[in-house]
Amino acid sequence: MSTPALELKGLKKSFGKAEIIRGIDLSIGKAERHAIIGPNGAGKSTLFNLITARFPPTSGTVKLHGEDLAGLEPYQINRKGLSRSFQITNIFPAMTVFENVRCALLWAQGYRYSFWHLVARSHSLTEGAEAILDQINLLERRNLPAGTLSYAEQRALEIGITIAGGADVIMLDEPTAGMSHSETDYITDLVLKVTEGKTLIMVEHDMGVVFGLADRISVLVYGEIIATNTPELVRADPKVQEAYLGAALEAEH
Amino acid sequence: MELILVNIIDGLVTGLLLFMLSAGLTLIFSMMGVLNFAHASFYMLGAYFAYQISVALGFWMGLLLAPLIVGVLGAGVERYGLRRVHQYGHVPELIFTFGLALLIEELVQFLWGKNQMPYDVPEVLNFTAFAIAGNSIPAYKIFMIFISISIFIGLLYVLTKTRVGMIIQAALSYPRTVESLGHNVPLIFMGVFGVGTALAGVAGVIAGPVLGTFPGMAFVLGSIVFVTIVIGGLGSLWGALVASLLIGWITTFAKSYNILMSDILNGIGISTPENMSENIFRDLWSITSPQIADILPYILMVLILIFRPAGLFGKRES
Amino acid sequence: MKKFTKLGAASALSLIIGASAAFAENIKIAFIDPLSGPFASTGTNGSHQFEFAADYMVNQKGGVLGGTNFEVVSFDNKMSPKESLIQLQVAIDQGIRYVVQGNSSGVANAITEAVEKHNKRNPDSRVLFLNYAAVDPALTNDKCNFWHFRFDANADIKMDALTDVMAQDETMKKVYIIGQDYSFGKAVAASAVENLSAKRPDVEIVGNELHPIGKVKDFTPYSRKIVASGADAIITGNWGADMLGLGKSVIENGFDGPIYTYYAAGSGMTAAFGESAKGRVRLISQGGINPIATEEARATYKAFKEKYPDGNIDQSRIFNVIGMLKTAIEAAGTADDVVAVANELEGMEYDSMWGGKLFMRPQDHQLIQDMNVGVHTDENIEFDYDNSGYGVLTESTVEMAAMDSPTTCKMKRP
Amino acid sequence: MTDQITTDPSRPAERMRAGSLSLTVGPWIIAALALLVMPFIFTSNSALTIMNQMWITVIFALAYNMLLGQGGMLSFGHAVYMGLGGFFCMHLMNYIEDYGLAFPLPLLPLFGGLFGMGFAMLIGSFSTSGAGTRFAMISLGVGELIAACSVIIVAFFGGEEGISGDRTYGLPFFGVEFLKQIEVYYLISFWLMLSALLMYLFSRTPVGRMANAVRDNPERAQFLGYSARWVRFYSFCASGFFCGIAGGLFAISYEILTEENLNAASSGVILLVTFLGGVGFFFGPIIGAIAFTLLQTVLGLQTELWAIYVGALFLATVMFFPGGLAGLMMMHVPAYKLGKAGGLVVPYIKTLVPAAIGILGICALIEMIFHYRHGATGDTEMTLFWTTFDSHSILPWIIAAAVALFGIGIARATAPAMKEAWDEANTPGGAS
Repeated sequence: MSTPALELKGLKKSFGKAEIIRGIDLSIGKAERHAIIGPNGAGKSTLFNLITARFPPTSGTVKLHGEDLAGLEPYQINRKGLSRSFQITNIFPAMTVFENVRCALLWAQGYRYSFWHLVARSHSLTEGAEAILDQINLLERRNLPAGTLSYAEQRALEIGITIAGGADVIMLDEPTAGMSHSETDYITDLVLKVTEGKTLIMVEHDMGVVFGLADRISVLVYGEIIATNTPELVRADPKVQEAYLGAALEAEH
Repeated sequence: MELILVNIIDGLVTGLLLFMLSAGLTLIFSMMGVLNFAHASFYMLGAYFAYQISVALGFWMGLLLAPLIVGVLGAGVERYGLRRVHQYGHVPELIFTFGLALLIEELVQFLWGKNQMPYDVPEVLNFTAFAIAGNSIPAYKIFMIFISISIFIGLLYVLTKTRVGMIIQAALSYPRTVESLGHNVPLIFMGVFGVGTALAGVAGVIAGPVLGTFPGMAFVLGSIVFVTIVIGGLGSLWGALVASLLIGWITTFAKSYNILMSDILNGIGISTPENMSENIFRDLWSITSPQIADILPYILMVLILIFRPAGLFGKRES
Repeated sequence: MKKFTKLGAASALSLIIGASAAFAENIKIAFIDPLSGPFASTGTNGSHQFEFAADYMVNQKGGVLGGTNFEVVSFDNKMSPKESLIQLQVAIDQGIRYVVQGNSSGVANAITEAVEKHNKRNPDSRVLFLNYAAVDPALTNDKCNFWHFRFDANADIKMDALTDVMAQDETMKKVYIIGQDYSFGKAVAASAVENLSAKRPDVEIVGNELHPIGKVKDFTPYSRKIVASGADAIITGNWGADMLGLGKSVIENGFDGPIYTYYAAGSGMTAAFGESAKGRVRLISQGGINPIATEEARATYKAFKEKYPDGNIDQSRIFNVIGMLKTAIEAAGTADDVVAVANELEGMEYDSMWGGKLFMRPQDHQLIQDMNVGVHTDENIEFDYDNSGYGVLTESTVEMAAMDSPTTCKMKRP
Repeated sequence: MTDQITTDPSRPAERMRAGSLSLTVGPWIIAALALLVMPFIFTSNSALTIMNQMWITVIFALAYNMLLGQGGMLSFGHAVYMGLGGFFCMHLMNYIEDYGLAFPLPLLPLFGGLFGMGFAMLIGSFSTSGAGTRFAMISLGVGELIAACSVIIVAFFGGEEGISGDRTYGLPFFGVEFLKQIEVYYLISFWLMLSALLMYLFSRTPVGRMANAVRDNPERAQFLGYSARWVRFYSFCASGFFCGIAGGLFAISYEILTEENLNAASSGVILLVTFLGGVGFFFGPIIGAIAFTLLQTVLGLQTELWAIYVGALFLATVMFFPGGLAGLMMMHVPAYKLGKAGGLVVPYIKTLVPAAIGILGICALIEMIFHYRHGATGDTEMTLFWTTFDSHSILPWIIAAAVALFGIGIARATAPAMKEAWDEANTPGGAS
């Protein structure tokens, strides 16, 4: 078996006395679409933040393509090919839609901290950004300040920014939170389209989205993973039924 | 030895005076995020109002009325000025207070002229309380210590033992939560701003007679107040107290004892260069501690920000 | 109040040009000193004294050169060297050939250098710089030039005279020197040490230190040190709030000797010192006010008080500046050729209404005059300061102080 | 006022449209021509001096705005970088004079820039790790320390007299020795154009774009592969460089540098200048610098009370037009694009002219109170607006008060109409 795209071993996180993540082992293969579900307060977002070094873990390791990420800053992790979105929309609201995407392309295209290139002169930047905008259907909005977009459009933009850098491991934190049905479908299709051939890890509440997208699902309850399996088997798992899924499924139907 | 005791008392007076300014500022700062540049201007207004009142009604009425007037003015500034600017963000707020400081200084000059005011210690307190080895401690200093400590105790009581205090404390840490709990946060802001400026006013009233009542008095104190609250940690009353006393003592002792830079440099093993007049570091060698006493707090602040960004007692990173 | 004339003109820059074409009937004197900001009180008072002196001594007496009037034009330099240079340029463009300035040696230094460069580069519009109060010795030594004339005694001369008087006090055994940490404060300290050790080798200097200028909030720690050192007298060059703060603080904290100083009168300071400093603060100055030197001076002072009831003649040398300039212009027969006027000023002897003879030393353009040491008191005061009842009473006089003092000036004449 | 216009001044959205990044050369050519022609209109030396001061302030303010407007970093001690660059240039100038070095003067500011940048690198290495209060307070502390050093370290700063030199000892530059103000003027203008252009281009480079991104959302920028700290550091160094250039030009123009160039007041002024002009637009600081220099120099010539007016103006700006003067101008772009700007002219005249008259009336009252209180006894005559009158008689007071009330009254009465016209002008469609 080849090196997993992302591998977590014994990951723990405590805030003061409260242990939020209580020892997580998880391995996610290349090009796998993996969903993490669980009731509110289970620690899903915290898990995301641990992986991307927004918080340092109390103990345990995170490996990306077999490489330990301990001690790296978020931007260094990003440069290694891991990109994420946020639960609360996290874009550059004052900049235009086009610029939001273009900024996401800069590092990937090797501009680094250049002060001798003019961004407007670079065809690859402009074309790259337009291609992304085309993918997320925001080409017509390109010159509007991102903050003036509708909520669904902002979420789409966030996904666009997340994938723009060409990272091969994409982490999406509740991409469809707070959306109507039609908007959810739009985002689901979008996620399917843009993560083609990439490793996807997502936290999601909407079971429709989860079962439509994921190859495998992990169920996180009180800081522990109680099951990791294909959607069908997870759905059938009595432990999951008991802890979480039953109620959620009932609510959905 | 006696001199040390005298210096401790003097440093205490300086520190407590600074505390009266920084207590109000730290409350305002941590609650509203406003770097109130005009805070020391309210201190100046306190002194001028008290002088004007003392001419007609005597010192004690000045002590009573001037802080009230300053507090009302401060609340007015918050209500009609800052609140409007608040929506634009922190930088405009800061510029607002900056401009306000400028304007207050000009207005004071316009109204009272540019000379120092003959605002003096009241006759009742104009005697020597006691003397230590020839150094007299004026009764007025004891009075200043007494006033500042009672204010600190009062403030501590209000903040920890009353409902209003609880709300303010909560608002310090979680302003949005408090708002969503249905408290009238704008009113709390206005109140805190008013009380904070009134405290600065009290400081002005009691400091005016000893430190001088002149248009430059705000500028002299201006930024050192920020330094105090940053060192103490934003939003921490205890931090403000400790930092104020620390600064009071550091500056007092640095001024009282001639510590020479050349001694320090020699002490750490660098020998004095032979030909001093040609040496480009000659000025560094001749520095003495009284020379740099008043910039020591700034050095302390920069070091604290580098190594402990939350300040001595702060919980939030500034 | 000429400066209000042009408020609200349409275009700001064109205004300056308009002003440059103004009629040239009067001999204009540019007064460049702070009129706003923390030092404005000194500047405003100085400008009043200049305006009054020009009016009273020249214009009301028929003017110069057969009827030409003096006109003092005030420029606010906000105590900033940069602003001073801008205002100097504006003044020159307005056709002004005489510049007076006094507050801050830093500004004086900037102006004297700028005037020298300007006169070198623009021989057609040369100007003279009449310095009435900046006392940095360098201005008439290493940095001297032909265009600069100093009407105040420099810091060294003042200290020389002050220590002459101090030396007579046999009970004085220990002296503490304290000053502001900048060129003037350092010059005062160095000069005090030099003079005292020459005149009274038995006197011990128990302290010699500098404090940051304009930044000290509370002088108590310094006072403690002074009291603890057992000093019998203090020498300081402090001015403004630093003087008042230091003076009040040492007295309050138990010091009971005299404080010898330069600038501790007028501009609200006399009033603020009041009773507490009576007989304690001694200052060096020139011009006899109490007792008044001449009847002419008495009449002048009274006329001034009538016009400015809240003002003081705390810089009587301003009247000397106007008087000597008038004499020089009359003698040169022109006000436009400043070289001729400067040549007349050089070496001029002039009888001041404030007492004594004045001599503009040609080697360095330093005015030599009588120096007085006075005491802050309310007894025998005819002309008080700040309407406080307190004033400065002359106690002793050093005639033609430092007449033969050396100078390092190498004057280059055009 | 519509939403998108009264927005937070640090919002650059309207300013740097990604799509329209192609360099528009028009404004630059106009600016260059204006710089060339100005000395022919304003010929006096004092006008040249004031213009020199203005252009130096423009460079300084633009450099400051690289931090404040573009990078979201509030500095309270920025005069230090300009001052140090200037002091270094001054020493260099004296070195040229003393050792007869063959060095053309026009290159001097470059070295000031490098020195400013060097110092910025030193301070930036620890101050740029945060943008908020931490950065601001470190800048305040460093600013105070350097200002205090200026009187202590006499060898470099020359104490309170500062250090001075003579600019004319450099290698003649194509026969120009910089004896005359006009020659200095063109030298400064050249550096102004060059610096402004470079700063403009900097904002369009990857690191310049990321400075905006980091300002708006440092965390998001981190997850795009950029270290917020390094982006701030580069902006900070670039800002230090251009500040140093301004310092070098100051050294050439005034031939003296003093403690004033480093102190807190100068740092405060540049903050006010930049804000007055508007931090949200590249050209904002330019307008601010011009307006402020005129206010300070020309108003200062007219009245001792200039600082009161300037203070009041700042408060009014910050309260009512947080976008600054540039924001005020750019407010009208939407109406102009809709072709309705013309409809605003008449309502504007109806409201703003009486308001201006009313304000002048208030100013007259202030001046009269001041004269009444502080003027000499017997000197009851004062001159205001080309009219000489007796400030102790009642008539002028009545006139001034009436003018003030009348002006403000009319302005208040016509204000709703202006508001209406404004709303109409900003509504798309309808008759234009």
